[in-house]
Amino acid sequence: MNAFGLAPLLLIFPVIGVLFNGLVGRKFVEADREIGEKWTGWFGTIMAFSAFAVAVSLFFSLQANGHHAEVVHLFDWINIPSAGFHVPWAMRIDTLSVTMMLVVTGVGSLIHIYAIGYMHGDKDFSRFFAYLNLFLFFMLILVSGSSYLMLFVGWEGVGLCSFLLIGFWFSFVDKNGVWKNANAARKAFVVNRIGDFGIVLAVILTFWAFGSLEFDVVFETALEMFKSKEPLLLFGQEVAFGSVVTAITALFLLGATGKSAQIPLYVWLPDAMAGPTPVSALIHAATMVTSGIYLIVRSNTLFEMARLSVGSELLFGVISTPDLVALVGASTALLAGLIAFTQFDIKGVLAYSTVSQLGFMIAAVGMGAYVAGMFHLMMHAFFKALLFMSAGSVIHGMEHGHHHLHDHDDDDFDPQDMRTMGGLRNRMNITSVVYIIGALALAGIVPLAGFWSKDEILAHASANDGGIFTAVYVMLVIAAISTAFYMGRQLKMVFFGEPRHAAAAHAEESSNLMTYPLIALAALAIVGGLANLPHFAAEHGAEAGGFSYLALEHWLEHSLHAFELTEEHVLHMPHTPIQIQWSVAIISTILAVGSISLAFFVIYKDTSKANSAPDPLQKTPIWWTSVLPLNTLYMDYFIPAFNRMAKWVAISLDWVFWHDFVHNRLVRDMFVTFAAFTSSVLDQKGVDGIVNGVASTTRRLSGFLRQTESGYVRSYALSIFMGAVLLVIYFMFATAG
Amino acid sequence: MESNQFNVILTLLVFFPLIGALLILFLKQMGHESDELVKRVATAVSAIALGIAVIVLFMFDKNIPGLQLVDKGDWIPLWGISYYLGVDGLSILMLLLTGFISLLAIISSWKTITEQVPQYYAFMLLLQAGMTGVFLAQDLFLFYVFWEFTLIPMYFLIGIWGGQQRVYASIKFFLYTMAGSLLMLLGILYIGTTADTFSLTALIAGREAFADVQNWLFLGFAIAFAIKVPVFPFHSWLPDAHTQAPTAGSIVLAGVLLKMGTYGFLRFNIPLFPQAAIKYAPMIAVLAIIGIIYGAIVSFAQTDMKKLVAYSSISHLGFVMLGIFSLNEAGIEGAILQGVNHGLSTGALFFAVGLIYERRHTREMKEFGGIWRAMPLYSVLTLIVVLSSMGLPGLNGFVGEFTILLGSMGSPVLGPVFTAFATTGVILAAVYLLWMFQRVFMGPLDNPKNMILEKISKRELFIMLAFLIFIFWIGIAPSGYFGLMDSTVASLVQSIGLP
Amino acid sequence: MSEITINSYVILSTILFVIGALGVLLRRNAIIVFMSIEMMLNAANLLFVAFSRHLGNLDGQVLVFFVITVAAAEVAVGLALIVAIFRTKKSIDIDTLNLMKG
Amino acid sequence: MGNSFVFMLLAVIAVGSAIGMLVSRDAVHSALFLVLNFITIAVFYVVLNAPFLAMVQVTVYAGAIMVLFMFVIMLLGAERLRGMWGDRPSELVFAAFLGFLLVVTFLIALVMEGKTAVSANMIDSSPVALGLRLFEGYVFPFEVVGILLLSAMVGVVILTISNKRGKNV
Repeated sequence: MNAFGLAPLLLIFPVIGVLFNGLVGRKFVEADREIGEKWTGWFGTIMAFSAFAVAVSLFFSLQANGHHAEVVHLFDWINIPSAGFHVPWAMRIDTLSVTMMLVVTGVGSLIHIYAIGYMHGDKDFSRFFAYLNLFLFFMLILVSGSSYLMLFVGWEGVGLCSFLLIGFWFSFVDKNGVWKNANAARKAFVVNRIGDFGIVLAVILTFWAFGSLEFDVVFETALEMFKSKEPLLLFGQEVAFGSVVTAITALFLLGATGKSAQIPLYVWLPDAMAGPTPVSALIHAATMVTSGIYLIVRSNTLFEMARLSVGSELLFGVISTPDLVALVGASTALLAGLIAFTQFDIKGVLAYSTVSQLGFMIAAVGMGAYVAGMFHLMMHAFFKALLFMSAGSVIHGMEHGHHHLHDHDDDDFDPQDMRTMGGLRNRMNITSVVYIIGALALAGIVPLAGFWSKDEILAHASANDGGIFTAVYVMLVIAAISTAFYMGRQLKMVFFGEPRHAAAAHAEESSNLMTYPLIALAALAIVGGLANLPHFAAEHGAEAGGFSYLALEHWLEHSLHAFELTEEHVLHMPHTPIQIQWSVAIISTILAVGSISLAFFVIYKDTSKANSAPDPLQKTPIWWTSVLPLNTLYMDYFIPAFNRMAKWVAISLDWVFWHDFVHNRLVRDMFVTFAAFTSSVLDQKGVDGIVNGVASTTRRLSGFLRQTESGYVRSYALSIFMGAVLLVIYFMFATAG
Repeated sequence: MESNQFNVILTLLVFFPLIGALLILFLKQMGHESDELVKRVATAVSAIALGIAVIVLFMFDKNIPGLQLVDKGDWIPLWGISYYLGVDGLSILMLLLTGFISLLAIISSWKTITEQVPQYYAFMLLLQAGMTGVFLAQDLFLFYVFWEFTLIPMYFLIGIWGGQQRVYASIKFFLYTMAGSLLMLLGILYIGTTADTFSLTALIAGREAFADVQNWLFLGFAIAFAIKVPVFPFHSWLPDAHTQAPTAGSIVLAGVLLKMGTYGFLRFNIPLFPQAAIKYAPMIAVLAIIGIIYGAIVSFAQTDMKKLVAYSSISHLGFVMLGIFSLNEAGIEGAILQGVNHGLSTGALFFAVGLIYERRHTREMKEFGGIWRAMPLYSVLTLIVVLSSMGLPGLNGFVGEFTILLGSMGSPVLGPVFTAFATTGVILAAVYLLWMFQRVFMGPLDNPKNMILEKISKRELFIMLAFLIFIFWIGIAPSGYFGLMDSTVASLVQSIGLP
Repeated sequence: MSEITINSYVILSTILFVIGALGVLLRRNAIIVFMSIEMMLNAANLLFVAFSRHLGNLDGQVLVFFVITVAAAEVAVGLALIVAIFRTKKSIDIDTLNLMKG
Repeated sequence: MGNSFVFMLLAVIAVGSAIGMLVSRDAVHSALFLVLNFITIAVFYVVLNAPFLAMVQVTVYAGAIMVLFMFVIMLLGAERLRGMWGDRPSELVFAAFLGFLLVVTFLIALVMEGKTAVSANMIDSSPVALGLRLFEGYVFPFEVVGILLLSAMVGVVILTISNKRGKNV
């Protein structure tokens, strides 16, 4: 069966959802809240599921098609014949994009269901679902676009949706009078735009270097140029091919650091948690933030070519871009993992954890372990979405508990603060179970999903010698330990021990609409690892006992051209071990279990303390990571400096100097002075000697002339007559003489 | 001399609004004091003029690079001045934009203008006629006449129906632009007397005749156009004119009048003085980039919404200038389209600001906040316009900006460094536009005056939707627009003679 | 007395013309101003006819014919104007018509 | 070009009646002086071999136009508007001076010309000849004048038509 013709439906379903919820949804909800919420919520959800169904059908079509990529042309977009620039709207259906589609629509659908329960009672219920569907639409454009420009459309579109969804509760003002949600939304957009700066330049450079933006053409042209080893004629001068590829990939990296929240642009993601929790789960954990990884995986050919650049073609002459990618990823993983220690906000921990895990993925793709990166991306989508939504469920429970209290004497109550929680496993059974599953998966405990994917990345780092691999390996291991530690800390603080606040004692389990998706995701988090199990035995049989090992690896190979090149021995990629590295696996498991235990039984042993008690770690250097990072630098120094600069330019330079002084004072006054001088010389009998400029001169002149304007017709006639007589006299004697 | 040709459609296009203006004044003279009738007549006349422009579009053959539908006859044969109208790929979009923006501007003033109504609409129609003439004139002298003619109605529109400091703003606008165009007049007279003709096609064919002084001539024309655009540092009249003009005046000013400057560069500077254009291109591109960044930074620090939008024009037109002086197909086509985009986006932004100004009689951003709660539909529409102005892919602004950036990087006279600096404008656009959007539309609805705002009316909705249709259309399927200008631009670029 | 030449007619018509002009310039009664204008026209007509005779050419007479026609039209309109002015101003003193006063 | 005695006689009457018109305090008197003046000029036309024009002069000017004048004077009661001379003596002096200057200029010009012009022979100036001349060379102006008359007629009607409220003189 070939269902590629259905591909446009993938985009059409979400659009229908947007239109329905955006145009008429509000009326439904306003007419009858209960029924209206059902209609709008389920309509959006069904559209998401329909898109998922299309993605599944595309999956099977690809299977049937022998995994050959298919490009579905929709219609022309930008077409400038004389410049040779042609970009259509077209969808590229290959194994990579279908993988992303399945993750996006699958996890997205579950989150839609969850959101029906979570957003219950919100006055902008339908608007929320319109945004969610809009997000799906743009995310699907991002992953299915057949060219870099279409990818960029999705890239910016999801940024927009992120802005809208973070700012969903834009009216919210915190107790300091700060517009927290609105500010976070704007911050996210602007920081992402810094990344987009890189993407735009990279895309344009790609066009001029390779003459097209279609993935197929770009990679093929690049390959030919790479093989010919001749310099490129670009912008009127010869440029080494390696330099061009290095520049393009470096700019792509800048874009990826923005969208995937890496150093130095990760600062927006923690703030983004101000948005509703389903948004945090969908956009800021499972899908949108992984688009940076998708971009790099998609451009794997270019990155691998850049890895082979030598000498001056390297970035700053020192390091190749994939190596830089790996280092950025690893250091982000480490730094964010440490910052997560210091968070008290239940979503704050998860936010930094997300940054850290994205670092893992970026490090993986930087090392050339593209499949491992994608594998971790999928697994992370499962368990992080699970964790966020469970956290949302906890927050809901805490709010319920708070409402049950009759004395609202503590207005400062924050339902997200872990210090007010404790012992919730007794009040919220399902949530606590799925949360623990998710946390263990994240921590990398056998045999949950996170173990397999993280282990593959670590194995890759350890199996290749030299260069940056050792450094990356060390950093990632420490990051993995810290992951286990902060998740242990969180579990202990939230679910175990005694309630530290009356609200926690009265917390309630959430509705089925919220818990069922959690259970589904928990199941995925348990068995997800099967998607890419490594070989346990030494022999390399692809099939063993009817179960295919390394399924994802074989599946994605068809889209990763760098692998094809490896086979032709053009490129020399670092190899990924396809059988389990027992040493790495055992060490990381021991460390993970150990650090969870450390958090659980040693450092946070005594959790019955009052919620104002300081954290035991507060005196250790680890704590300082929270004040060190870039956010402070940006927020306290860079942005105020920019504001001051802008004010100075606008007020002093442009208005006071250029507008008022130069134009209104200098130019005008010089003219007036000139005119005044002229008039005082011409007008010796001037009343005051110096007269104020041409205006008053004109006025006096006109005052004089005005006296001749008696308004009497006869006076005018007299003037005319005088003129006539004079003319006659002139002609008489001029002609006669 | 070329032979005379008669094709009355373009003449009709120019003079139809003029007849409409006379009709309105005649109605007033006849004592029909009813403003309703005047509004209807003005709207109908403008709509018919737009209809004629659309007919021109259908008669237009996009495969012909040269002038089409030419209407040509002697005017002052003694000095080689002719009445010479024609349309080609450079002007066809501008014609449609003029008709479209003028019509919407007229509709947008139905409720806002209550005093001296007949004169107001007469001036609007005169302005439309003048602008159409500017885009059609193919004779330097005729062009100059139309060029100056547009100043007069705009002067009165600002000076009579403007804000508090309207007299100051209108005089500044008038003198500033007038001073610039005097240099152009000198250039025109020099060229015309040297070559004994003012016909543009003849002059381009014989441009070698004044090749030795073309640097001076280029500067004379360039300053006139640069003031109109405005290119940094000639922008000082713009914030005054925009903040003081009535809403419809701002829409037309930003939508069409500024495009006359960029159009002038394309129509005259580049084909007449190609060597000078190549020589000065990097300098102008630097000014354009300064304009992009400077305009954005200054916008960011504004507290008055309309002033913010006005300064953003400087930034956006910087992109247009950059595209023009890329001197290649992508850059110039992007610049023309971006001109249209700026007309639509900024026109719509001015309309949106005017809409809320009508309700609150203030434009200070600190007076607002949480408008989304009070006027949800209006806010969503404005958001789309803001996004289009920011260059969100899928909307019109992106197509233009991207094409310009593409052109500037591949340009034989510019290069990647220019592109890199210009692209920072994309970041800054997000900074200042989102700042405005956040201050006005997001946040809590805590000012009691904002809680009782009247919802958007059907007429206002119509205008916004009219803008949005094109914002989406150009964003999603701009090929047709590029197709209209492609052959003309290709031949223009070829005539520059760069490798 | 010698034969009268064209010169005499020139002088005569000039005198008539000047008298008419003085009437226009000095009288305030709008009707008399109009009569003076007619006088000036007649002076011109006289000269036309005189030259027509002098040059042996009928064109001068044709022109007089036109002048008379135009004068008739002018008088009709002018008098109508006077009537209209009188209605509003209750006067035909042209010095009361000084709205143009600067 | 006529007998000098006849010329002098007619010239005196013409100038005298003109001055009479100028100085009369009563508009009716002025009008009558003007009629006299017109008739004198009609006689001049006869002398100058333009009998048809003389007839036109009498019927149109002395007849139609002057009747119109009288009619308006009677209608407005303007004959009572006496003493309407300008109240600015300087203007009077200046205008008189200018008039004098004009006359003197012509005199000087004629004197400087010096030659005594010889007149051409009499030509046929019958209405037939005049009409032929008119329609040979002046068809277009003739049409224009026709339109002018028509529009003057319309204009007069518009100007004098009483407005809706029936405000009448």
